[in-house]
Amino acid sequence: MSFIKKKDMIAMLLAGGQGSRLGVLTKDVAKPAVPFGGKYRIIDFPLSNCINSDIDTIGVLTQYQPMELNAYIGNGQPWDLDRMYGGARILPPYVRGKEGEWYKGTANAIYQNIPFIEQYSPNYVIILSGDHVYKMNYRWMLDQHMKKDADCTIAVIEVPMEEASRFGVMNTNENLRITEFEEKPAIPKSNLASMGVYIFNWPTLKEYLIRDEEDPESSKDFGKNVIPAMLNDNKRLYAYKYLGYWKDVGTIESLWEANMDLLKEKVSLELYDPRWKIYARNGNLPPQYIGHQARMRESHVSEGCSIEGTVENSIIFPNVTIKKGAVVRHSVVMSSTTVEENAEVHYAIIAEGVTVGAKAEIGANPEKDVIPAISVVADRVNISCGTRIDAGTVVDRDL
Amino acid sequence: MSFIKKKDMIAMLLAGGQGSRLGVLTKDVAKPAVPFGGKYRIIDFPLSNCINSDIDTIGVLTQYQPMELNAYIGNGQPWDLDRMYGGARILPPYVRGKEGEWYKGTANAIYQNIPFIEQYSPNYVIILSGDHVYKMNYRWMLDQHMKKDADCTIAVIEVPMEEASRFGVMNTNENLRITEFEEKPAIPKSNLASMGVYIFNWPTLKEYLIRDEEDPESSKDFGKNVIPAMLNDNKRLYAYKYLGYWKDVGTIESLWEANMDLLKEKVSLELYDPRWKIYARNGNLPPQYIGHQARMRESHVSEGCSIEGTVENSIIFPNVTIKKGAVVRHSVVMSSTTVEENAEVHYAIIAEGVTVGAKAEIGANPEKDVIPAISVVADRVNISCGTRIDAGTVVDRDL
Amino acid sequence: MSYMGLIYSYSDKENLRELTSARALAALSIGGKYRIIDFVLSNFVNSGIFEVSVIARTNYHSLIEHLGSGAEWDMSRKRGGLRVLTPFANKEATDSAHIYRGTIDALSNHLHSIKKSMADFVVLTGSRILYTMDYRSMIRAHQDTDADVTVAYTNHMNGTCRVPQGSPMIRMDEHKQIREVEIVDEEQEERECSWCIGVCVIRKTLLESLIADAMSHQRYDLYTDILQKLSPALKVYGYEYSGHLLEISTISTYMEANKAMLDPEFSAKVFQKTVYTKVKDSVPARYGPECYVENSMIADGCQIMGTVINSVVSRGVHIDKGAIVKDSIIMQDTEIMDHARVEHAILDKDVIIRDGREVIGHPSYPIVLPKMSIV
Amino acid sequence: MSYMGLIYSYSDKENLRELTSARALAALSIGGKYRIIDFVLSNFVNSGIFEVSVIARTNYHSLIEHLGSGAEWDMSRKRGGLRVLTPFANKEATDSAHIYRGTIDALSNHLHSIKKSMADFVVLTGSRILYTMDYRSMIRAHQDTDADVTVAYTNHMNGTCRVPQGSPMIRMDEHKQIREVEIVDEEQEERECSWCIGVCVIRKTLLESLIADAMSHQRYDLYTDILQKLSPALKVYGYEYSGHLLEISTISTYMEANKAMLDPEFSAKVFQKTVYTKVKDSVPARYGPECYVENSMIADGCQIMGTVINSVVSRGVHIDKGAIVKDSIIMQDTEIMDHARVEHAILDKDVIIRDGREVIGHPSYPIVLPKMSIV
Repeated sequence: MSFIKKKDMIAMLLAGGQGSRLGVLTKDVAKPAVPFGGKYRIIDFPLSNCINSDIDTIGVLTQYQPMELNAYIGNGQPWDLDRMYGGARILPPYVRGKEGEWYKGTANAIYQNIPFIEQYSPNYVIILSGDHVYKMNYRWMLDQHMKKDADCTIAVIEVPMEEASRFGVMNTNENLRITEFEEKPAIPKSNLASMGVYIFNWPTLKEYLIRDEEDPESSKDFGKNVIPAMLNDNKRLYAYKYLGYWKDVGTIESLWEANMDLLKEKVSLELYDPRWKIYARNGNLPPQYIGHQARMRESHVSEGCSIEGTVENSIIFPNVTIKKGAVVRHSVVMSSTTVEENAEVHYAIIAEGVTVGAKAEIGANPEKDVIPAISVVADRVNISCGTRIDAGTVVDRDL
Repeated sequence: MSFIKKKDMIAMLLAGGQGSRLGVLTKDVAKPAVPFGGKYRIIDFPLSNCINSDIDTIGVLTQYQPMELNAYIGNGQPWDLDRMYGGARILPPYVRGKEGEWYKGTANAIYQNIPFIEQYSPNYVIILSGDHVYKMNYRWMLDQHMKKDADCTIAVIEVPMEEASRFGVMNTNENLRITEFEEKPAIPKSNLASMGVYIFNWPTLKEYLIRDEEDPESSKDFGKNVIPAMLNDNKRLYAYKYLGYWKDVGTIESLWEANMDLLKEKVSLELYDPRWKIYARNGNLPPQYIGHQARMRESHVSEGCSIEGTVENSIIFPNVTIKKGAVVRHSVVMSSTTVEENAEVHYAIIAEGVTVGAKAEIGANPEKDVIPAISVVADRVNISCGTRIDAGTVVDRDL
Repeated sequence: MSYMGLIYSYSDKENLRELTSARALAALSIGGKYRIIDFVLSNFVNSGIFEVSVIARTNYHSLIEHLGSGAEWDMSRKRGGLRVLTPFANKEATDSAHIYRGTIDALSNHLHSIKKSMADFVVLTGSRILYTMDYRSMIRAHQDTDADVTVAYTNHMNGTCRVPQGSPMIRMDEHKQIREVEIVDEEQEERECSWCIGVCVIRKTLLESLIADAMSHQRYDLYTDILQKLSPALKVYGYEYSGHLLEISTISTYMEANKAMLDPEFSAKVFQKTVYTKVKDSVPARYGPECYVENSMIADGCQIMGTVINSVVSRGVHIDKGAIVKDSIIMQDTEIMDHARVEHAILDKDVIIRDGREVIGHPSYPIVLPKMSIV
Repeated sequence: MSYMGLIYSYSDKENLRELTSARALAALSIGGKYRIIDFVLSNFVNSGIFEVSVIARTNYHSLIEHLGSGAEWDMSRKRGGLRVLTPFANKEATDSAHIYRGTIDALSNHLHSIKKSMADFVVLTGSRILYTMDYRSMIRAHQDTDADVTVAYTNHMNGTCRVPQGSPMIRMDEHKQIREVEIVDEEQEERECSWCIGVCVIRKTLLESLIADAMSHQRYDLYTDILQKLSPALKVYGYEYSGHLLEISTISTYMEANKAMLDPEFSAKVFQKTVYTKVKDSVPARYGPECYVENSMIADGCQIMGTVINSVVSRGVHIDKGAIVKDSIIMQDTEIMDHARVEHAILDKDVIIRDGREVIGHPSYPIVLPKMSIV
């Protein structure tokens, strides 16, 4: 007797990324668990996209530092993914036979979880990564996939031609059929960059995964091995053009920028959409309190904050305290951080649980429209009173 | 900001057992997933004991064939363990640092999950195994633990002196304080056998786990290493005498026996107790249908069954079909099996999804009170029409 | 496209005596372990529709109790999910049966809640006639014909030509557009007749405006006031349902419906798709050394020590030694003690029949013992 | 030992005008993102009690809507969990406020449900007076004194000697056994007075027999009919609560309670333990380029473009450019358009104040605008 039901399409979310270019921000957490946008984490985006696209079964493949993600995703309830059948399921690698095997690459990660996928006998599997901030209706992509009778559909986004060489680039014919896939080509022939979102017909994918696994030469990667092998066999691969906001928040600069994007008058990533909510686990905090001498300007502030100072052009996460005379400008301040009296924070990302001591100064406060290098203060660091931290400095221990 | 709440006591359930003495019954599933008692699996007992003892946070440590257990436990809802905070959480081993590590022993399994436990900062941790069938209020054990101001309390059961050498044996003083622990002693000094249920003060356990992990000589096992080390340090270890029904269903014979125990007039393991329900995942099947020529005798039959033949002294799992003229006696028939017309099954365990062809005969039908060797038919095996299978045979492929 | 379900948990056309005097029709036990609403709700679950509102009228306690958080139907959700809509207390109703003046009036009472939903289409269903349908096919037909309203109809009742009382009979043109609606209050035999099984699909925005419009014109009933009167103005199409049906409006049809499930062939149709219900975590049924069971449905948690013939026995029922139960429906947790005898009877929940007592009805008039009766 | 909670979601002693005409007191918005019942329910959650029944009287729609499956309070459970007990429709009540003749009568209406619980002790609480209490300590005191009933009392209201109207005043002996209960219908200032905050603990079996007994003697109220009259016969003990209190029975105390939360020190007490509420998944509050905010509580999902001073602003409120909100409570999803002005007012849900309009009350008599008003 099986306790599992058939699903039309299930998602496999590759959430194992170390996100090493984010430095101290991913010292203790995987990249998908990095906070973003005042109350979210990066993984909230693909998870919310799934549930909003009516995909209710998601295998979350973890590897690096899974405990934080595990606790964050929990029973999946915040994303409405606490389902009797399906829901969000954490899938770390496990022992098969006598010896254990770790995920060797993206394709191997899915290969190792074939039994998980088979339980739901899906027609389609969508492969997602937990590294990007975007809102996307995967159903529309599936619609095209079905219409084109494709074996695999790859979501692509147009990037400036000069940047295309940083991506996996699709060369397509006029029907969007992919004729060639080049991983980071020196001279790109197209500006359609892969978003790392793939829909496969499951039986086809399974066959290729098994074949790829048997190939000792393969690096077990979708982009490097599976996709080229399918192209080689003349399978029907199509590109799906995505037109919305999409950002790889893989560096300190891009993470800061993506946060600042939310503050623009004409917001490129609208989080306030009742038909496409981005869900996040909630901290059960009271509303924010804005005190007698606070000065608020073009900022987003979350629950549980207590603001007595000045906040301008900043994203303030929950439970942050900004005391009298303190100034926070053009910055991202993560949960439970305290900025003491008369301290100043400019153009910085301050991680969780930091204390910025009284009169300390972080980052530069340059002329308008000149963006200095972004300063970073790591989790739970204490900056003592009066300390000065230059623009672009990364602080990973108490100062 | 943490999304986890403090818990007084959490449980760690060692569900990694291969149960190799159960042979073909554990070919594809871990021992805790073995079906028992008409609608349960072995793991339902410790899980239900936990929730009935008001322990709502359970780390389930899997290793061998976790997918079936994973699907079975799912979101924990059937055991009321779908909690916002805590609940049942599957914990396979995971990558830390550069290289992965598998669980090396029971103590190492808990050691690897120290961060999981620490999230809840519990005062007490109860270690359970997924191998036994019993009903026990762990709160009563905790009460004694607290009263005795113990560092560790070990649940024990009195076994016949001649059998004691098969167990870990506790030698205690008159106050139940453990003076000596002997793993399978040749000449036991006491008949108090360890049930493999331990309550530890978490800070103490953590300290010993870390110390044990550092010892290259250690086999990282509770019985062999951690408990002796604590005794050696003169820590306060107490035995807790459990008086109820407890059975290690680790062999074909004991599994069959434990099932038959349920059929006795004076049931030793009462499953029908509204204050201490044993929960199980439910298959959403209609009530059983008993046909025009059925003959029912001293049996337990589950939902979705269709019985047209004779069922005597047997445990019939859900969705079993027993056709006209077929006879099932002194047997355990697991889910979705079909016994065709005029087939006979005596003293057997028939696993899931088996077809016993018409007029086939399995096992012997001896004089009353003589129990022959138990026959076993493995999962999804087809026994063709008229085949005869002797008592005690294990069938693991189509015949 | 997203869909929501609306279930009427009551019917004006039922007379089930004591069985529905203290509970909604939808909360009535059927088939040994189910409540009527389980079949309707499971249709939604199996059609992938997880936003369902249940319209309650009176005595909705057992309904609310049964549905709980909706988790058993996987409808304990943030988006959509299951909700029970109870009538507003300020409805000026004199007696409880007239809280709503008709099916549309009931909707107008909950218009606010309907409006809040993000669904595009609504599937409306009653709970007096049970069927197994994938609403997605019906919605597809609705979209293909570009209909305003699509109404499910059938041409026969499990092969017979019985038309249950009060079921609207329809006449359609060759494109299945409905041209006429006729409502006959009495049950009848009618050859070559299409009649509605109480299911319809409509775009939510249209439903909302129909409700507003109907209320201002004092049209309170969907079939008589809207479909019948407005079918010339609206594009109303029929959608054929040709599967099995269970109709429950009288004690005898209720008895029939339960007994129908004893036929393995019919039962296979009823349970071809999973039917979800509240899980009770009871133990497997236990059969004693001297029991005799023939052609009966026995639910989990029962203890059968006596004789059961041609009966449907719900969860947790005890039938003690020497007791005989024939041609009866025994609801949850009832106990029939030693040597008692029950024939042609419907025993509600928690009834006790003491040692040796007899409760014997007639096939044409089964005895009904209300909840917690002690004989 | 296991415990259950019973919450009265209404109060006979409140007059909150339009605010509670269409919703239960317990469903009233408070503190920007909460409903009154959140504070009471969170007491249970934080005391590890996950079996709670909420006694509803009338207008329980918004209450049921808010509570949903109980999942937000981690009370969506098979064992215990959260349930709303609605009055049986066959109660012979002429007007809705008299559906129950008293607190005990309300319990007797739900005796069946209370009996079904496996809990040993019951914690009863109202929702007119809010407090933060770990019920486990009170239960421990109850067991230590071997009391029949234990009643929580206080000697002061946040340091003042105000006794809210209708709060029973008690006199105890040196062992804290209650010797006398006095009920004064009007609010008063009373030095050295102990008065009940509406919480009591009682063994469930005793409660059940008290209910049965009280009904046959036509005693309908817990404090006046049972504790007052029976305190000689029963062992009734007091349990001191000395923490903060919020009392909500009039518009002005409601205003006060909200404003009290603007004091960071008081607010720290109110939120010392987690208060759970329904999660709305709104975005962080957004502050515009020309806003001015002073001494105010702002909830998630708000857009503040104008000025907010000394006010409590609930989730999803828009305060547009040039608008001014002072000394007011603004409930969920209300919009104050450009250059509008709101002072000393309570704006219920979904209110719209159009461009430039003014709604100005007086500190002694704040204006109340009901749900969905448009000015």
